Order: sequence, then structure tokens, then C-alpha cells
Amino acid sequence: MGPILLLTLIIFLPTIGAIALLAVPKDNDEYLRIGALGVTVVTFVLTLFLLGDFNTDDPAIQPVFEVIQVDGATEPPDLKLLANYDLSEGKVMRDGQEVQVQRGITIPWIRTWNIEYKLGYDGISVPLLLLTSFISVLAMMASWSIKKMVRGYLILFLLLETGMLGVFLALDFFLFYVFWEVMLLPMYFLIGIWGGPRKEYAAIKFFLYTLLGSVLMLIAMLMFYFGSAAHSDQTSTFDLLELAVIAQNGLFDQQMQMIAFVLLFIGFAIKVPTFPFHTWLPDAHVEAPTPISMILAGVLLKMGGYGILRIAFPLCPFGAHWAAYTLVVIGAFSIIYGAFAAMAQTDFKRLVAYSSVSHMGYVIVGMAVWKLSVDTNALHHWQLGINGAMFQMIAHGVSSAGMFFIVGVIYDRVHHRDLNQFGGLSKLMPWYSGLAAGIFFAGLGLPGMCGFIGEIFVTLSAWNYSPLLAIIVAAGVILTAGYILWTIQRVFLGPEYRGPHAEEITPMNGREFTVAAVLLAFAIILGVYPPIMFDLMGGSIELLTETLQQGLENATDATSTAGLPGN
Amino acid sequence: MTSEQFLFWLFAVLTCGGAFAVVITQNVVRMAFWLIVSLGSVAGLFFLLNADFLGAAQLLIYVGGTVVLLIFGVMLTASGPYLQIKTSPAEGFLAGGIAFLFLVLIVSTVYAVDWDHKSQLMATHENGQATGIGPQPGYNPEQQGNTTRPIAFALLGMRPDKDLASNQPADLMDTGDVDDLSQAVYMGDEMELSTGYLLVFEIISVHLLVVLVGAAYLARAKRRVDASEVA
Amino acid sequence: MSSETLTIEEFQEIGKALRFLLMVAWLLPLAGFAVEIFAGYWGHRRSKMASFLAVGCIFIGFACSLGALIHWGTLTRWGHKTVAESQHHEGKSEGEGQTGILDAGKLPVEFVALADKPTAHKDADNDDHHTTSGGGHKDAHHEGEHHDDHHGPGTPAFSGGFYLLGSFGDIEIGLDYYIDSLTLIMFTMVTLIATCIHIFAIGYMSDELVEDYVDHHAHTSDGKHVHRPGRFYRFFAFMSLFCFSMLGLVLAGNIFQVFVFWELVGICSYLLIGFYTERKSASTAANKAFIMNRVGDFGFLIGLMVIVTYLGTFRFADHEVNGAAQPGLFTMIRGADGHIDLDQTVDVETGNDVNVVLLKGVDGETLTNANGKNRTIPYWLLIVAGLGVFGGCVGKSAQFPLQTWLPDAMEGPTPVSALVHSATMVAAGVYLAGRFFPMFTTEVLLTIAYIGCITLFVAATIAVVATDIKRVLAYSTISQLGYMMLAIGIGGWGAGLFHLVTHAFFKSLMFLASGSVIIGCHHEQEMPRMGGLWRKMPITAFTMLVGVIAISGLAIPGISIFGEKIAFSGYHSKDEIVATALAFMQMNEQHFLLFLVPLITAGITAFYMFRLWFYTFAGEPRDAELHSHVHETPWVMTTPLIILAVFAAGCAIGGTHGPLWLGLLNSEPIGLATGLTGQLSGIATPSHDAVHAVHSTAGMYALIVAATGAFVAYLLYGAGVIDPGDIKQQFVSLHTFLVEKWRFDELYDAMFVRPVHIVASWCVGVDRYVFDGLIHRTARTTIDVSRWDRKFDEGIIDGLVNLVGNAVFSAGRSLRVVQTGSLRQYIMFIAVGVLVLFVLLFAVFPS
Amino acid sequence: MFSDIQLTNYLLVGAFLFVCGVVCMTTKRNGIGILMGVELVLNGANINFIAFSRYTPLGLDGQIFSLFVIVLAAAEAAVALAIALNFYNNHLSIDVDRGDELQG
Repeated sequence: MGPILLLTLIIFLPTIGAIALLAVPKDNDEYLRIGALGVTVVTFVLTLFLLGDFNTDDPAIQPVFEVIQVDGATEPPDLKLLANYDLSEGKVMRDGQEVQVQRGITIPWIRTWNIEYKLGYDGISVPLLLLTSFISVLAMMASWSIKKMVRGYLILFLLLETGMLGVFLALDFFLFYVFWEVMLLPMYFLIGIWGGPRKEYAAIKFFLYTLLGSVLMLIAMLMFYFGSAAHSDQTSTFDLLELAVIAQNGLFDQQMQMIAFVLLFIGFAIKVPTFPFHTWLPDAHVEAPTPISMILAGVLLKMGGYGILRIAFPLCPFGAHWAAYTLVVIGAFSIIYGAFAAMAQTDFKRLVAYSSVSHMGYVIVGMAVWKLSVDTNALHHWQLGINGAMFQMIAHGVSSAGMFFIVGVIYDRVHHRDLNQFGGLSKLMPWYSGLAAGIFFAGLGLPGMCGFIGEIFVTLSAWNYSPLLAIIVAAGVILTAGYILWTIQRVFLGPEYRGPHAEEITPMNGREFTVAAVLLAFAIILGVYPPIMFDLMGGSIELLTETLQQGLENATDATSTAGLPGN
Repeated sequence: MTSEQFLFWLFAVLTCGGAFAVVITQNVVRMAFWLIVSLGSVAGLFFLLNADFLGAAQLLIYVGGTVVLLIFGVMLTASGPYLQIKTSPAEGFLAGGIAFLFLVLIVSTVYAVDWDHKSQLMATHENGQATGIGPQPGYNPEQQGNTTRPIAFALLGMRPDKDLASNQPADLMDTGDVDDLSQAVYMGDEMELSTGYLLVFEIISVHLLVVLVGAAYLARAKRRVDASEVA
Repeated sequence: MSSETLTIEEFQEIGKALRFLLMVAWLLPLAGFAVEIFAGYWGHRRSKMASFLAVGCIFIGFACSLGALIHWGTLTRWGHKTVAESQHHEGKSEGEGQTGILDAGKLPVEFVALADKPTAHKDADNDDHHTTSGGGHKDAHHEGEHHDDHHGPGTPAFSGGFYLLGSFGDIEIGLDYYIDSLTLIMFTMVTLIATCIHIFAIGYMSDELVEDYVDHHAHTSDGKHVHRPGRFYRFFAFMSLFCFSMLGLVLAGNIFQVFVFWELVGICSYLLIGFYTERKSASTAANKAFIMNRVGDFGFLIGLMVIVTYLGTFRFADHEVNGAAQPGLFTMIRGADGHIDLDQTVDVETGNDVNVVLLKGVDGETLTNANGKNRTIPYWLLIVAGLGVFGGCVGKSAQFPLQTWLPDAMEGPTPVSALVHSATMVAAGVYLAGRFFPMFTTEVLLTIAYIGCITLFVAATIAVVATDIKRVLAYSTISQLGYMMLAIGIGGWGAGLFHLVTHAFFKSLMFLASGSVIIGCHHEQEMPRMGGLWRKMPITAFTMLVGVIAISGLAIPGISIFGEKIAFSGYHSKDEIVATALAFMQMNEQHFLLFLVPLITAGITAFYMFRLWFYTFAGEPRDAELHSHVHETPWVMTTPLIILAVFAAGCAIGGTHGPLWLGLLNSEPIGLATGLTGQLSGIATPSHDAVHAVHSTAGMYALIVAATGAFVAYLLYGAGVIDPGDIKQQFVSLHTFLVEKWRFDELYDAMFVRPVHIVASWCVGVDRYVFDGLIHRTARTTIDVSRWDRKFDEGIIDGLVNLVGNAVFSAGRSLRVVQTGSLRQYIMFIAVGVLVLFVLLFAVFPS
Repeated sequence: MFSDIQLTNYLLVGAFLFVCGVVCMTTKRNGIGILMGVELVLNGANINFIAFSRYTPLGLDGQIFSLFVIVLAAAEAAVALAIALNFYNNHLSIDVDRGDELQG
């Protein structure tokens, strides 16, 4: 399968599936669900194909096409997929000869504004793609609990998946934006129609928050679009790779980088979410149906982090470095704040939601520990931080999806989430309690499980940046242990169940068991052997840090030579 | 007064008189008769204008077909008192006045135009350069007579009269030799071929068919719908 | 120097064998855990298979560990053989490096070839093991006469890697191993004790072998006892998991890995303390244990951060990164001779002079940065790192101020208390302090000493008044751990770890004995209800007495058999600690408390231990009803008691000439034998000679104090000469204060727990009222604005549009009359229209 | 005036015929009468076409056009007759003044 077909299919297969579901008569709920599950499974398999195509030795964007230029020809050159090549000194070599390459799939889309259908993947996006399609399968398996308007639900779910996968594959800023928005609408309806009692409130809150972020991102996008005209050899461009090269050469001026970074960061931070922009999250999570909570926590939050790494940092290295301290402060504060807020919750799902705020704080900290230093080790620490942040995203995707699923399972039975009205579940639902404890331990950051690796690597990287903030970050481990253990005690332990609907508590069924067990298994695999992720993303992150360092130095040099006012 | 002049005036008077009679007659059947007179005279005028095929068509279709059709209509719809339905005299005068003004308008237009000059301009434009052939560059029926064949060719998409008449010797046109014509068509590069009317012809044919079907459908006998039944 | 040497190849062979044996011992319990947890659930509730599997795993582990210890001992002549210097002076040729890597590649797990250096200051060779200078490196002229057979640098440690968790530039984080004599002794000790305890637990936990277990300590809301299925299998699964974690901790080759297993033993402890999940007190105690440990781990984490930031590696031993030899932590800080190289530099930000430590490379050179500057770590940050890691030890070993979780942890089943909360996990803090010793500056060591000193005293005083048999032992454990910490803090590295091992044996023995008592008394733990039990359960009573004597440090002075003192293990180890403390006090007189407090506490220890024994076993039964049902426990429980009693009595045989002591000393950090001197603090630790000089004096002091304590206990509880009730009356306020455990729980509750909850509720309030309030206000404002907008729209814009619409409409109405419907009139209109158009045309364009 | 027959003469005849047709359409209340008026108008136009064909370079095109007009007129007559019959069926009269349903 050619890369163009493969990537396009990955993105749009869920859409095709959604259209196909339209053709199925409404009342065949079971067939509809199985069909939708099939679509997500096939999508997952396709992403595995992608993983198979992925060349871990090449840190830059893939797929790589060889440009076959006929001498003197005016026509656009032919592109040929480059399967076997080796890299040395940043050059792409084949059979010992350097070849001219184009990275990523580029198909003109809206020629008037130079917008392209540009797709590609590297070590940063591949793990997230896998996570997305994987969590989608599990969330779809968890969707059997949805009984209302099943067909509409499944169609929106599949559209949502298209949006998510598109965001992780798009390399054109405009295309990225489109997918970003595509994701928003199904989510709005999924919360607003299939949600809990305050679903309208939660849906509109989610929508407005995210829309605000999108608007800020749009402004930044246009800034870069028009700002690129002076530096790009052609006209204005939305091409993220070209924009990144411009930024790497320090050609965006400092003022613009600072403004754009703030805009982009707020846009992405809302999605992450970090401290001042996080209040949509608890409401959205609490009201959303279980599978949608899984998607929200498992994938949507990761887009914020991905956006920062893919767009905000590469496009404004100077701005990023300028704002790094603020970012770390925000991240550290989110960790502590989220943990404190989680501790005070009496609603099970809300607690898990706040734990997401806390855990995603590590992501921001890990990305932002960028210390400008002549010592090469500083860059290594930053790499440690970004790797930790990326791993934390994956780990949180697995563990928080699991936690929300755990909450959903018990909610389906007893129809309440009041932490003070649980207890004794370990006796009534032994497997459930065992798996839940495992997943919660993964969230707690227990070694040997996924949460640990991300948190600890981020924490380790933080001291080099700021000892004070590092200590604050490290203090998060105490609070996390506090609220998670307290939760386990209140829900699973104790002599008896104290809430209503005690008679409806039944052991997990096979489907529920499968979802939870698979998530726990992955939590353990990732925690015991994290290289499966670091091998994928390490090279790309190393390249990213070096590129950004270069971009920062160039932007700083531009100021000193041109005599522009710096800060 | 040559015969041509005579015949022209004869047919002109018959035409106009017939038409006027149609206007003033109240009885439908008589109107139809006067119409036949008028249209028949028009056919005569066509012959005078060397449009022999058109004249024949006029006689056949109009006088022989349309008017008969009209009379059928009269007979199918006529029921005693309605053979004559009068309009008020005021209306008649109003119509007459407007018609007069209209006539004045057209006549003045006819006289306002310098037709010869226009023809010359047209001819020049047509051939891309002044030919200098004279004031009558048009299709010369005296030389070429029979119009049936050229019209048939035109309807089939070829224009021997245009493509050949002005550039080729006239005798070639007279013989109407197919090989020569095809040669002319294939002479090709520097000569731009005029388009014929094949497409229009086809459309008209289909149109006619549709009209016939439609007319039959419309005119078919059908049960009158009672208001009570509908309610 | 030593005449006996090992070739590199021999050394490698030993390393591979040790690595294999210890890996088996380490991983078998994990496999056991996996099988037990799944098979146990599906298996029969009354099946003992889980316990047999667990015992089997840990016993094979013990066999492997013992085999490894013997293998190492015989091949290195108990650590006396050094590794031959390589004849390749330029040793690091490509070929050799490749061979090492290739050999490594054949191993079943990914194996990172590490640079090998027989001694830190000599030339390097490549193989898959690394020898660190940390182990047994002593200068010959400081050898005391009591170990004159121990010359020169001993056998270095074996180290290597299993696999990398991640590598980022030069920073590599992975799972490694580090095997020296300390590792081997710990392995053997842990697996031996664990085996005994596992066997004991088969008996102790046998009441779980039912379909319907009635928990008499847990009540439902209607006052009934909780019924639940028996969880025999789960207990053994957790125990196996714990053994795996504990052995991993001991085997760990880098401080990060220690942290990993540190947390894992913590969670196992959590699971085992909270084994009776239905009991609120159990789950709360479990939470408390884990969270207090996390507080310590917070410090640990800070230590890790400092280390990775300034030293860039976690590995203890020298190793290889990207093909280049890299020094391990110990080499970097201590170099080859155990001295910290100080330098002064100007701080970039403040402009002040700061003391920094120069980092040393594998060949003893000073490390430099890419830009040529010396690589350094600020001295105060080295202190922070040390204190941070020690913070972890404080949490794990229940040292002051994090000691309160351990007594509560007695909620777990007694075998758990024996294994986890006395012998192994809590001792891990001491183990780590010992393992990490080269990284501690003298300031840190002094802190450790004082923390240990406070702990041992506080815990001992509480133990005096405790009445729950297990809690007495728990406080005793804390106190003894304090002794070990104190020993390490004052430079008695060997003494501390010596006591760790002996304590593990006698304390696990006592816990098991108390477990036996509890079973015999049908789950009665209060000593006031016991008494006179020795007649009914003699084996338990006498094995317990062995433990009591051992911990009290009693011995028969002046008499020796075959040159050995008649003394149990505790005498030797405590003796060594007191001796070190005395020597330390002589060198640093301002710190006299570090000698006096442990000395006095030795007496208190003897007192409360004998109090326990007399209270429980001697005298007349205080509860006839209970007494009538008491019975001796079955052989499956008494056999482990006897085995452990033998070890408790004899493991330290020979004292400072015995194999245990010498084996441990083989791993002693360099420089300690001659004493360390803090360059900035001026604090000095005593050398071996200094300790030896005061050994007999200190031993006499300790013995007198202990005997006094024991005698007082006999007077009070054994002979009944003095009524303890009277004394209680005399010191009622002090008694209450001690019973309330110095009120630490209340203090922490007020200082930390409640403030955390208050802050938490503030956070929620901020979210709800500030952020959401802001959003809601914005939303309301928006709605207001849209209302005005609506009015504007409806009034003005719509008004205008409607106006136009109305005008058009009325125009249409008036023009309607033209639409007559009459065909003829339409034709007329057309005609008139044409006329008008033409007229207009002519009027406009008159031609 | 009686001299040579010019284009103008034919045009005048056509004009008269046309005007007669218009008058016929406006004054006749009988549907058939109106149809006749239409025929007159068409014939007036046809005369003009043929005259132009004869006297100007329009050539054969004029004739072909009028041929189409004749054909269309026939078609129109057929349809118109059908309409008239329908009208008669619906109103029992051929008086077009009765058919004023479209009055606004």
C-alpha cells in the first residue's frame, strides 16, 4: 500500500465507516456497534502498518520521496517513494549517493492560498497515532453501554476519530486547523446528547473553551502565513515544515515569535489543559458518557501537548524559550493544583478528571525545561524532559482511559459516583477491583507501570532548569499517592457497600474485563519496557531539540547583528 | 409595369387585404377563409422572391395544414352564439390606434435604414474584405434558381452556397457534384467553413415530435371533473 | 599487596555465574506471584498450592543465593583475591571491546557491556563486568591486627546492565546489577528469612483456607462480622511479589533502580498491611504507610534530580556510554582514595564564592565539560543529594520524623510484620544508606547519626509502655533501625550493616514467635491478658527468649569456649555500634550524645524486651479463660522458629573475627578504614583501629547497661518485686505521653493532613467560584450584550428592512390591478411596451 | 412607387401583415381568432426574412429561418388548438375573456 493511500485511509476510513453506517437501518443496534468496532479495529491495524513502515533511524518527517529531476525540465519533478536509504550527516543517501528528497505527502488542495493536503509522521506523531487508534478501539468496546440513538452516536464517534487522526498526521497548518475543528463538533454533540444531567452546560463549556483556543490559534496561524511570505522562496505558506525551517533560520522576528507563542500556547494549553484553563475538563468529563471520557482523557488532551511540540515550539523557538519559565511554573502549578483539587472531590469521575489536570502538568513541565546553555548536557536534560513528557502523554492516555472506564463500569451498575457511598467492592467485584487497583496504581506512578516513567523522567529533568520548581513538581508524588490511595480505600476497601442499588452490583462481563485488562496490560508493558516508546520517539525528539536550539540561537543572533531591541 | 411588378402588387394587395379582412371580420369561419387568402398570397410573394421551396412549404403547411387545423378547431369549439363574440368598439379603437402607431413606427424604421449600404457592409464583413462585386452580393436566385438542394444541404450541416458561391466558379455550384463539394470541404486549411443547421434541424424535429405528442395528450377527450367530486 | 589474583577471564566467569544465580533468585518469586494470583483465584479456596509454590520459589531463591555466596567465597577466597592488572597497558583496543559486547549479546536479556576496570587508578580493560574501587579497597598500613589476614584491595564488585529504560544523549537510565559481598549477604539473609516466614505463614494463614472466612475485627453497619471468601492464595502472591521487589532492590546497580524497587516494596507493604481490606484500621494503616513512605521518597526524588543533573548518571559502578568509559557515582565523588576533591568557584548568578566538588573520571582525572571547564557539583548540592536520598531511607526505615507508620503497619498479618516490617523492607533504608555511603558528606553523616539517635530513643521509650505484643516489637524495630542509622552516621559502616543482618534474624524470630503466641491465644495481642504461657507453648517461649537475649545484647563475660565469647548475635553487633560511638565521641567531643543516648537506650531495650517476655510467658496466667484455650502451635510454625533461633543466636559467630563481619567489610567503602574527615565540617569518623581500641571498654559498658535493664524488668514483671502499677501512678503524665506515642500522630494530623485537606477544598473553591464564576459572569455579560443586540436588531435594523418590505408590498398591491388576467390586454401591453421602448430609444438616441 | 420592386416594398407588406396580426390578437375574444392573429404576425416576419434573403447577403439563411418559423408555427398551431380544446372543455366557451384566473 502506498503511503498516500495508507495515510489517507487511516484518516478517512472512520468517515467512510460512518457513511456506511448511515446505510444500515436504525434499529440494528448490535450490528451497528459491531460494524463500528470493526472500523476502529481496521483503523488500528492500519496504524500498525504505519508503524511497520516507520523507519526509526530517520528522525525527520516520513514518508520520504526521492525527487527525480530531469535536467532543464520545467515540469514539476517526479516523486518516487524511497524505501531503502541511510542517513549520514543529515543527508539522505542511497547506494552511497546523496539523493534529493521531499518529506511527507504533498498534494495541492486550495491553490489560491497555497494550502496543501500535506501528511507525514515522525517519532512524535507515530506513538500518538497508535494511542489514538488503540484507545478508539477500546472506547468503542466500552460503547456497548450506550443505548440511546446508537447509530447517531457511532457516526459521531467515527467522525471524531477522523478528526483526531487527522490532527496527528497533518503537516499543513491549515489542514491541521481543519482537523482540529472537525474534532470539536462531534465532541460537542457526543457530550451534549449522550451526556449526564448537566450535559448541555458541559458541552457548551467545552465548546466555548476550545473554540477560544482555536481562535487564538487561527490568529497565530495567519500571522505565520503572512509572515512567511517574506522568507519563503515562493508565496505565503501554511506548510509547517517550511515554516519550521524559516523559524530555524531565525527569520521570524522576536516580537512576532513572542506574541505567536503566547497565542498558540494558550490555544493548546486549553486542550491540555493547564491550570488557569482547565475548568472545562471536570465538567466535560463528568457529563460525558464513559467511552467519550476515555477518548477525551486518552486522546484529546494529548493534542494540546502534540500541538505544542509540533507547532508552537518549532515555529517560535525564541518565543518558546522566552516563555519557558512561565510554562514550567504553569505546569508545576497544575500538578499541585490538580492533585489538591482531586483530593477534595466527592465525585469519583471528577476526581479522575482532576487527576488528569495534575498528570498533564508533567507534560508541560517536561516540554518546557529548556535551558540555554553551552553545556551540551543541558540539551540532554531537555531531551530527557521531552521524552518524559511524550511518554507521560502515552502513559496518561492508557491509565486515564482506564480510570474513566473503571468509573464507568461501576456507574453503569449503581448509577451514582459519590465516593462516600461506595466501599467493599473488592469483595463484590473481585476482578474489577483488582484491575482497578492496577490501573489506579499506574496513575499513581508506581514503578513497573506506565505512569512512573513519564513522571519520573520529567521530574528528573526539571532540576536542571529550576531547582525550586523541580521540588514543587516532585512534591506532586506525595499528593498523588494521597488522593489515589484514599480513593481506593473509599471505593474498593471496607466491610460493605454503603450506597444505593447494591443489588445491581454484578461482576464484570467479558467485554468490560477485556477492555480493562488490555489497558492494564499495556500499562504494565509500557512501564516495564519503556524503550518500545523511547525507541520510536527518541530520535525525533533529539532532532527537535537541536533544531530548536539552532532556531533560538539564530533568532538571538539576528537581534544582536541587526541591533533590534531584544529583551 | 413588368410582370414581376404586377404580380408583386397583386399578391401584396391580396395579402394585406386578406389580413385586414381577418381583422375586421367577426365570424370565425370567414376569418379562416380570409386567412387562407392572405397566407396563400404570401406564398405567391415567396415565389416572387425566388424562394420556391419556401413558397411550396407555405402553401402546404399553412394553407394546407395550419388553416385546416384552425377550422377543425372552429368546428370543435363552435357552439352557435359563440361563433361571433364581439369586442367593444372602444377596444377596437384603442387597438386600432396602437396598431396605427406601430405601423408608423415600423414603416419609419424601414425608410430610415439605408438597405443598400447595409448590404454592402454585410458583404464586406462576410468575406473579410471588400469584394467589389457590387451591391447585390447575396444569394442570387436568378443565377442559381432551385433552392431545394441548398436548403437540404444546409439542414444537413453543409453550406455550399456560402463556402463555394463567393470563391468558386458558379458552374461548380450548379453541377452540385458531390466529389467537387467534398473537395471543397477538404480544401480546408485557409478556408473557414460555415456551419449548417443540422443541430437546429434535429432539435426542431424532436420538438415537433414532442409537440405532437403533447398536443394529442392535451386534446384527448377526458371526463370533466365535477367540483363536487373533488370536494 | 595481595599475592593472589584472578585473571580477567576468571573474574568474568564468576560474574556471569553470580549474575545468573541471583537473577534466578530474584525473578522466581515474580513468576510465582503471577502464577499464584491467577491460579489462586480460579483454584480451590482450600488449596495450599499457592503456599507451596511461594515457598518453593523463595527456597530455590535461597539455594541460589547461598550457592552464589559460596561460589563467590570459594573462588575469590572470600573476597581476598584481587583482579590481575591487565597486561594490555593500552588495554582498550577495539577488538576487546567488541568481544565484550558480543559476549553480552549472547545473554538472554539485553546486556550493556560496561567498561571494566580492575582498580580505579589502573588501566582499563573491557569485559561485561565492571569492578569498582568501592569494594574492599583499603590501605595496607591501616589494617588492624584483628584482621591481619585481610590485605590490600579485595575482590571488586561485579556490575553490568540488564536493559535500558531510556537513553538521552549521555544520560542513560536502565536496570543494572551490582554484586559485591554485601549484595550476596543480603540476598542470602533475605531469602533465608523469607523462606522461614513463608513456611510459618502456611500455618499462620491456614484459617484463610475456607470458602467463608469470618473476620471478627471488621463489622458491617448492622454490627455483624464480615463474611468473605478466604484469601490464602492472595497472601502468598503478595509475599512473592514482595520478595521479588526486595531482592531487586538489593541487586540494583543504580540509584534509580533502587528507587524503582523502593516504590515496589512500598506498594507490596501497602498491599500486605491492608491485607484485611475489610478493616478500616488496616486500610488506613496501609495508606499511612505508603504516603509517609512517599514523603520520604519525595526527598529521594530530590536526591535523584540533583544526581542526574550534576553527575549525569545513576550507576554506582563505572560503565560505558556510547563506547566511552564513564565513571560511576562513587568514582566521580570519591575517586580512588575516598577523598572528596574540593575547589572554589564563583557562582555565576550571585557572584559569591561557592565550594564545589570536582568530579573524577575512571582514571582518577578531573572530568571536564565539552567547553573545557571542570565538571563540578556544588558542595551544598552534594549535601542536598545525600540528605534527599537519606530522606527516602528515613521514610522506609521509619526513622524520626517519619516513624509513625510502622506501628500502625502491625495491622497486617504477623508474617508480614516479620518479613516486611522488621527484617527486610524497613532495613532497606539502612541498606541504602550503606550502599550509598560514598556519596554522603560528613555533614550528611552527622544528620544521619542524629536522626538515628533521636529515633532509637523515642521508639524505645514508647516500647516501654506499649501493651500490644506486636507494637512492642514494632517500636523495638524502629529503635534498632535507629541504632543502625546511628552506626552508619558515625562512620560505623560495618557495624550498622552487621546489626542489620543480626537484627533481621532475631527480630523476625521474635515476630514469628509473637505470631505463634497470637495464634495460640486465638488472635489475642494484648499482653495484659496473657502471662504464664511458657508452660503451654514452650517452644515458642524459648525461641522467643533467644531473640530477647540477642536483642538485649546479653552475654556471659569473661568466659569463652573455643575462643568464642558466649554471646548471641545481638551482642556482637550492638557492641560494635557502641564501640564506634565511643570512638566517635572521643574524636568529636561535642557530639557526646551520640554515645550516651544509644548506651542508655541499650538498657531500655533490654528492659522492654524482657518486660515483654516476662509479661507474656512468665508468671501466672492473668486471663484464665484465655489461658485454658492456649495451645502450642503446629510444627509448621515452630520449625521456622527453631531455625531462626539458631541463626539469631549464631549468625554473628566470631564477632569481629567471624565470617559475617569480614564478609561485610569486604564491601566497605574506601577510606572508611582509616576514618573520614570532613574538609568543611571538621567532623571525623573513627578508623578501624580507633574502634578496636575502645572495643572492650564499650562492650563492658553496653553489657552492664543491658544487664541492668534486664534485671529491672525481672524485678518488675518476672519476680513481681515491684508493682509496675505503682510506677505508672508515679509518672502518670509521662506514661500518658508515651502511650500517646509522643503525640506525633496528632501533631502530623494538625500540621499536614488537615492543612492539605483545607488547601484541597480551597482549590475546589477557586475552581468553582473564581474560574467558573468568571466564566459564568462572562457568559452572563455575553447574554446581556446579545439582548441589547437583539433589541437593536429588532428595533432598528429589522425596522428598516420591514419598512422597505412594506413599501414593496404595497407597491405590489397597487400594481396588482394591472394584472387583469386578460390575454388580450396583455398583448396590448406588449404592443404598447414596444412602442414606448422605441419612442424612448429615439428620444435618447436621436439618429 | 410602381417602379422597381425593392426590398422596401416587401418590408412594408410584412409590416402591414404584422400590425394586422397584432390588432387581430388584441381585438378577437375568440381563441381561434387570436391564433389567427399569431399566424399573421409570423407570416409578416417570414416575408421580411425572405426579402432579406433575396436582397441582402443574408442569403439562404433567411429562407432556412423562415422554414423553421413555418414548422414552429405549425407546431404552435397544434398545441394552441389542443389548448383551445382544453379551454373549451373547462369553460364551455372559447371566449378568452373568461379565462382570467390569473387576475392579480
